[in-house]
Amino acid sequence: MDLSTFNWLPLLAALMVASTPILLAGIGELVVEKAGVLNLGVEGMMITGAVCGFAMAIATESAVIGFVSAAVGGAVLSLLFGVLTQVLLSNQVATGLALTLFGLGLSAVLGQNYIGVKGIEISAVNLGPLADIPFLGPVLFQHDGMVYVSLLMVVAVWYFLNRTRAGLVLRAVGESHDAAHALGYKVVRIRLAAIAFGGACAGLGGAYLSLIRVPQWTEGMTAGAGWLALALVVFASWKPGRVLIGAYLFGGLTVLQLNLQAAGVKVPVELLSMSPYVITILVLVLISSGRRGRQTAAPASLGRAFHATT
Amino acid sequence: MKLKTLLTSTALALGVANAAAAQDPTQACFVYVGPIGDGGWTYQHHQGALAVKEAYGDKVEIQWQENVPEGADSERVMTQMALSGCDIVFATSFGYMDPINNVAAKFPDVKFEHATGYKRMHPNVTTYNSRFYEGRAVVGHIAGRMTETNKIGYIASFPIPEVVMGINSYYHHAAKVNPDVELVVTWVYTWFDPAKEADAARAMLDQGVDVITAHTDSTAPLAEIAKEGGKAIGFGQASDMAAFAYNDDGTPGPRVASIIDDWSPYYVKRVGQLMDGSYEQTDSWGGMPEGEVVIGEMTDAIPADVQAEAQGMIDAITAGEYHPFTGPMSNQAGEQFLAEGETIEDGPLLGMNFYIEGITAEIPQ
Amino acid sequence: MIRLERRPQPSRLWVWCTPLLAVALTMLAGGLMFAALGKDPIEAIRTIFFDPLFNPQFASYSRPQLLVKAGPLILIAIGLALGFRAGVWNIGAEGQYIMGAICGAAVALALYPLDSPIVFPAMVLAGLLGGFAWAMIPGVLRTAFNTNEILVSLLLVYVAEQILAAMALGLLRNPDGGGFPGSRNLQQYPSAANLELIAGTGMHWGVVTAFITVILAYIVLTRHVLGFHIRVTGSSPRAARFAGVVPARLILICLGVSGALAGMAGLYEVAGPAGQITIDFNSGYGFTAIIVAFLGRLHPVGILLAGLLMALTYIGGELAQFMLGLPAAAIQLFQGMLLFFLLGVDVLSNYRIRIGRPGVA
Amino acid sequence: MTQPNSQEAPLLRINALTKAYPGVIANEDVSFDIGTAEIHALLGENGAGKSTLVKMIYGLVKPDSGQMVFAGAPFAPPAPAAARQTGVAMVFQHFSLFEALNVAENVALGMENPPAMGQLAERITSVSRAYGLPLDPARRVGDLSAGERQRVEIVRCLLQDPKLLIMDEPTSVLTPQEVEILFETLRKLRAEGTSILYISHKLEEIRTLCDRATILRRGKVVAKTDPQQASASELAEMMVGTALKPAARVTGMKGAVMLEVRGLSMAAPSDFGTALKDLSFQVNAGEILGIGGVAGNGQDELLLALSGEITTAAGTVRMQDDDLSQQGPLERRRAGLLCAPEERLGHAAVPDMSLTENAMLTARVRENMDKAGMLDWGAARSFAQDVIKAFDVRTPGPATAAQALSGGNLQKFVVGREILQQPSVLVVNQPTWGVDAAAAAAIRQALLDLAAQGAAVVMISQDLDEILEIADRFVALNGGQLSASEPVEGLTLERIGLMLGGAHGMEVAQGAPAHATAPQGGPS
Repeated sequence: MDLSTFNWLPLLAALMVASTPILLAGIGELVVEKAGVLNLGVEGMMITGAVCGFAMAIATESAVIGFVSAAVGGAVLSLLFGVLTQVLLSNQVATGLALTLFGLGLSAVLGQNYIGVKGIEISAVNLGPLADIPFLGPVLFQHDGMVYVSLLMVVAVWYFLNRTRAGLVLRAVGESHDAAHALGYKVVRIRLAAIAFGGACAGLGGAYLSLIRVPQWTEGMTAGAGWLALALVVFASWKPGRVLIGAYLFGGLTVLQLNLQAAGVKVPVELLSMSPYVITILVLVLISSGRRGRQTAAPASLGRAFHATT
Repeated sequence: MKLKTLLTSTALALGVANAAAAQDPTQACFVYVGPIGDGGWTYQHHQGALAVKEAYGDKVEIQWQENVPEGADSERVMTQMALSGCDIVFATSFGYMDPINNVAAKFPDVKFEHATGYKRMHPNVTTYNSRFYEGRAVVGHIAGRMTETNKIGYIASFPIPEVVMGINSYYHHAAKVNPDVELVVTWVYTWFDPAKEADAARAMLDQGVDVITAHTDSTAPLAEIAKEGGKAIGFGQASDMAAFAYNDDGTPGPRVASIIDDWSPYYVKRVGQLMDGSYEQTDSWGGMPEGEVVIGEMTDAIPADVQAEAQGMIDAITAGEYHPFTGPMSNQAGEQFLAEGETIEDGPLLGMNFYIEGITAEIPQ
Repeated sequence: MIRLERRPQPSRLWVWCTPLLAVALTMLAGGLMFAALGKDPIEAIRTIFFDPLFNPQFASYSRPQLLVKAGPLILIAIGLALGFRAGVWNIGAEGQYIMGAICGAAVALALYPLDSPIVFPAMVLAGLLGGFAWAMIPGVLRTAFNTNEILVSLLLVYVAEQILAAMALGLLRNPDGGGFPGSRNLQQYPSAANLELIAGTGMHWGVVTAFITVILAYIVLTRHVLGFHIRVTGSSPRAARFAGVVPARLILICLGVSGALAGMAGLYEVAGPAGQITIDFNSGYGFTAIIVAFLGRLHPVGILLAGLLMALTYIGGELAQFMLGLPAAAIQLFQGMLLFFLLGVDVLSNYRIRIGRPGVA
Repeated sequence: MTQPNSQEAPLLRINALTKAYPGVIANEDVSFDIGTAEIHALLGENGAGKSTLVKMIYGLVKPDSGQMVFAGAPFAPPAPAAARQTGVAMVFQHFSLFEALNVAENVALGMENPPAMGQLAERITSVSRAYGLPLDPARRVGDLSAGERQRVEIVRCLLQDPKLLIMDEPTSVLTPQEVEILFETLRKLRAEGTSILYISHKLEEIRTLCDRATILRRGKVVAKTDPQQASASELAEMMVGTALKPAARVTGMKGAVMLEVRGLSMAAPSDFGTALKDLSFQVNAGEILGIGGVAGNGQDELLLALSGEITTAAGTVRMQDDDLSQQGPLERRRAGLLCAPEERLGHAAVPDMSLTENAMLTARVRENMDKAGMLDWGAARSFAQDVIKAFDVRTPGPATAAQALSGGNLQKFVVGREILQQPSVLVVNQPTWGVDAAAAAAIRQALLDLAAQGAAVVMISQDLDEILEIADRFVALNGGQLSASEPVEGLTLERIGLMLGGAHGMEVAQGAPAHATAPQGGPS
């Protein structure tokens, strides 16, 4: 079989769906890192969101309540990390890893009664005539609501960071917590808020898996998506627009290799599976070796503990 | 249901036989590679373990441990089980092969049973497996008859003989009833990653595949197929996945049948033998005749004639009249490896590392 | 209002007391969780913390197993701690562990079935170099391009996992294995096997190396100029430069040593307890070791104890699972709690808790 | 030019403020008034409690007791935002700026209700021009010079039309000409009715600028005075508590050339650094060379190039016959070239390490503290003890962490650590920065003594008074370039100002009094 019969159109549509979990988690982690906090526990928060969302959606038969619960669940878990790192000043790398371990365990305990339960049905948003546009219709306008929510989230985060005062304050905290403190900004509170937002987004990403993408609850179902989301933020060099591009690229690579296989094209699966990581490393090298690259990219206080001295 | 009657009757029979011998309860221990909550492989083994408990009640104690990594950890877990007084240890993953033989050497009085392996280095090691390819033959037949696009899909985990024989069996029986059928194999390189399984199903659907079977454990592919609104079908894998048999409105859902790994008969039998003293080292490869491979309920999505054909095949296999690998069969190069009417030996089948004629893809290296 | 006040220097008393406090808190919170799951909390705690050490039925077996489990954790954590102390964040030890195992096993499989005393040393060297080389990737990128080593080393774990899968299915697959994935079992190749040195003790070369590394690391950190430079660099990089440290060289040394130790740990594991290269040969030692390093306060002796404690919760957790029917997830949750408490109470060694009127508005 | 303001109610009345930290009372019963349209000096040594006091006024710290009244109303700001809303603005000593953000964003962060970015940029441009402090609102702060960064802080304050402007040591980063322009700006503000609380320990500045002065010592108000009536030495005595005798200068014999720097060029080590361009100078035995300049003109870079932390082209740094240009810090120490950097905590010393360990940090090679890499901690401890004793470092002992010492004591330790190693050449950068007067005097005396013993001393300093006090020759470092050297004797401040490059792109405030004679728009 050759590529001429390859059906590209659905690939693009599938790519948007496949990318949504890491896009949601990635945009949340971007805000966290912009505030100067490195939370490596994305995987743990995602899976906790996945189980909270699934359980509540089953209980209430409402996808909206499911997603809201997932966001709350992720945020609450992330605040555990927040209190440890911001109030008790623990190391962020170790605490983030512990959060992943904790979240995986917690979700499995919470999810014991939901194994094998079928998820609720969630249909695509009716966008009327838009959905009937040739080519663009099926690719862009026949998805479930969360796909659009994730896109809105990217725009909102961009607007928040670049156009609002609160966003400016958040970036300032991430750049220099000491200076922000001197100006009277509540560094710890702002960071806790950012961490909670990141947790909520990760929870939404996880719930997208358990409610729409898969949809079911199984232990360990995030299968490393949280780590990919972390790579994504770096790949995006901390810019919301690039998170979108990166998520679609990473998601696209997975979908593409499966589609190529399905189309009978022989592909080096292992190479493609490792390619998001290799590409991210290359991007990292490029942005860090570029002139001034380092300053414009990573928030200057990223990962550093803050303690007000006076 | 058949299964239940089987269980109760066995239980009654054995219960009576052992009533006198019962002193200390027999301890049956299970080592699982994944979480019980995987809804597939480990879940089914655990169902088997629970069946043992149900069958023998107070006369057995079951213990288990989930998420046991292969290698050193499993060796330790099995040793601790033996030390804690387990009489029989079932290790349910291929990767436990060397560890179980190591532990068996140290505890000659404890029986060790290894699923899907082939090494029996000590008299107290037994291996057992299921002839899943029998189930693949049945669903392959259904796939060949029901595909409208003439493209059928197989979500494959890793390129190992177990999977390759499943692919061959599936394709062989589809092509037998539909020579135009084309097989699409997608390797996901995982046993369990719901999102990726869903993506793989989506990719195949997008490329025109309308019947999909999976060699991975989650229900994600079925959920994905459901989105096609009846234009494509799939099969339950490992467990029945009955939740996908019918939609909420009662119409047939994406899962039209399923291949169930039912370990209960084997586990109940072996524990029973241990208790009544008839236990022996074996190399068991059970299938439909033993009730270890069960085709779950066929829904009305399958036309009656196809259902009847499928049931016929099930009956033939169960009766031992039909072997899914019966010649003439050739490899991709066109070389015949089974002559007309010849059935394959277990040895070559267990080491199968080639596709049969008609499959256009290649096995990844 | 409670607030924190930085101590001019860490409190020695609390440095030793906090781990005990954390364990006590974990027992409390974990006990509540076990009770909520319908298990006897006291029995569960006893099974996790005491049975592996004192249960007459298992202890003679599980005590040595503590060493087997703790050995690689300690070995990796020591290397990581050297780097962490210098502010070099290698969190990709899992990848280096995998690469060490692959390289070491590859040497053994290439020499198979050569019977010679050089086989095992050659494997150790290959494992060491494999881990070293994998760690040099973030090292060189950091020194040449200033690329963040946290992220590169982490990303390389996933690349290494893919390589591992490819090796288990391809190049290193056992030709006599009937097409199943996985290499030959090195335990059955006497020249290559890393067996118990003294039967029944759990001591294999990896554990021996781990102990030697603890002692060496202690000497290096307290008595040797390299350790001094590592500590200075971690505390204030500019002062280190002023003292004559060449930062690039130190980064490469730290990453190299931690990679080499992780690689050796991988090799000892593949040649010993694990036996063979399989698709999912790695079981998270590289990540757990990061936690062990922090629990041990980045101090060699602390790491030794933390590694043993971690191994205890693993083995005790296994016992609790099959003795009491606790789900694996509950054990994972319990370990997560332990880590959180350990990380949380650490604040007491660096800060005083003041209760009183707020000083900061 | 005293302003007639005392008869009116004060703008800010501070009444019996007390603030205690564990082990130290930062402010005790502090009371004074700041009048409307008054420049009020708050004078005191490091550690006298000035910072704590202004933090209380700015809402960063809450007093333990006492009250404030602002414009007739009780004033107890819970946070800086509240203080800003009331009309208090502050220019920080250590800049509260964000390097990665641009000027407009930085300004917005310090304002309560900033206008939209576009509008704000316009206002920044107009206000900065009106006060002679030109700024481009779109530039990244990280790319600005120290003087320009201060302008950002001042403009940020001015945009809020403050009633009270607090300035914490504002001139330490300015050339004399820039200082003069700043003063014009402040006087203009006073004329417009703004009060200014001016914190400094520089007596001459206070005497020329301020209307009234409150002097703090050890947390208490020790005097209130009219600075224009008091002499500098009177003010100093009130501030320090005792009369300090000036350093005793023994002009010894100048010996041979010890250190020769020839054609030294170096790229900026960081984005925010300064490149060094073709520097050449010599220092003789027994001589102190003062290198003056405003912060951010290459001082740190020069120290890095001399200490060996950054190596330069062959032949650029020579000690007698040895070319040290390509050698690292260890080799240079062995050769007798020792350095004491400006930043005590984090560069000259490791904050959380003991004095013993900090002794090991730089004295290892010359004091034989290791054998084949194995460290001799006993030797380090006794060396640290020697330093503590010889330089009167107030500390419980060598096991104390460096960060637990006061600035002055740690600086004595750092300088003493190098001097006790008997250097042939000692390079110090800002040897008395942020140090109390007694410690500063001791350090200056030690440097003089070292020179008298025949060592060559290079003293990089932004404190021109200090250079005039102890240096033999003076060179100005400006934009990474060195002026020709001139003997200190007979040098005037104005001449030095010109050597330092005049004012960096500053304009005299419009409508400023005619006596502003500073040259405009010197090379920047």
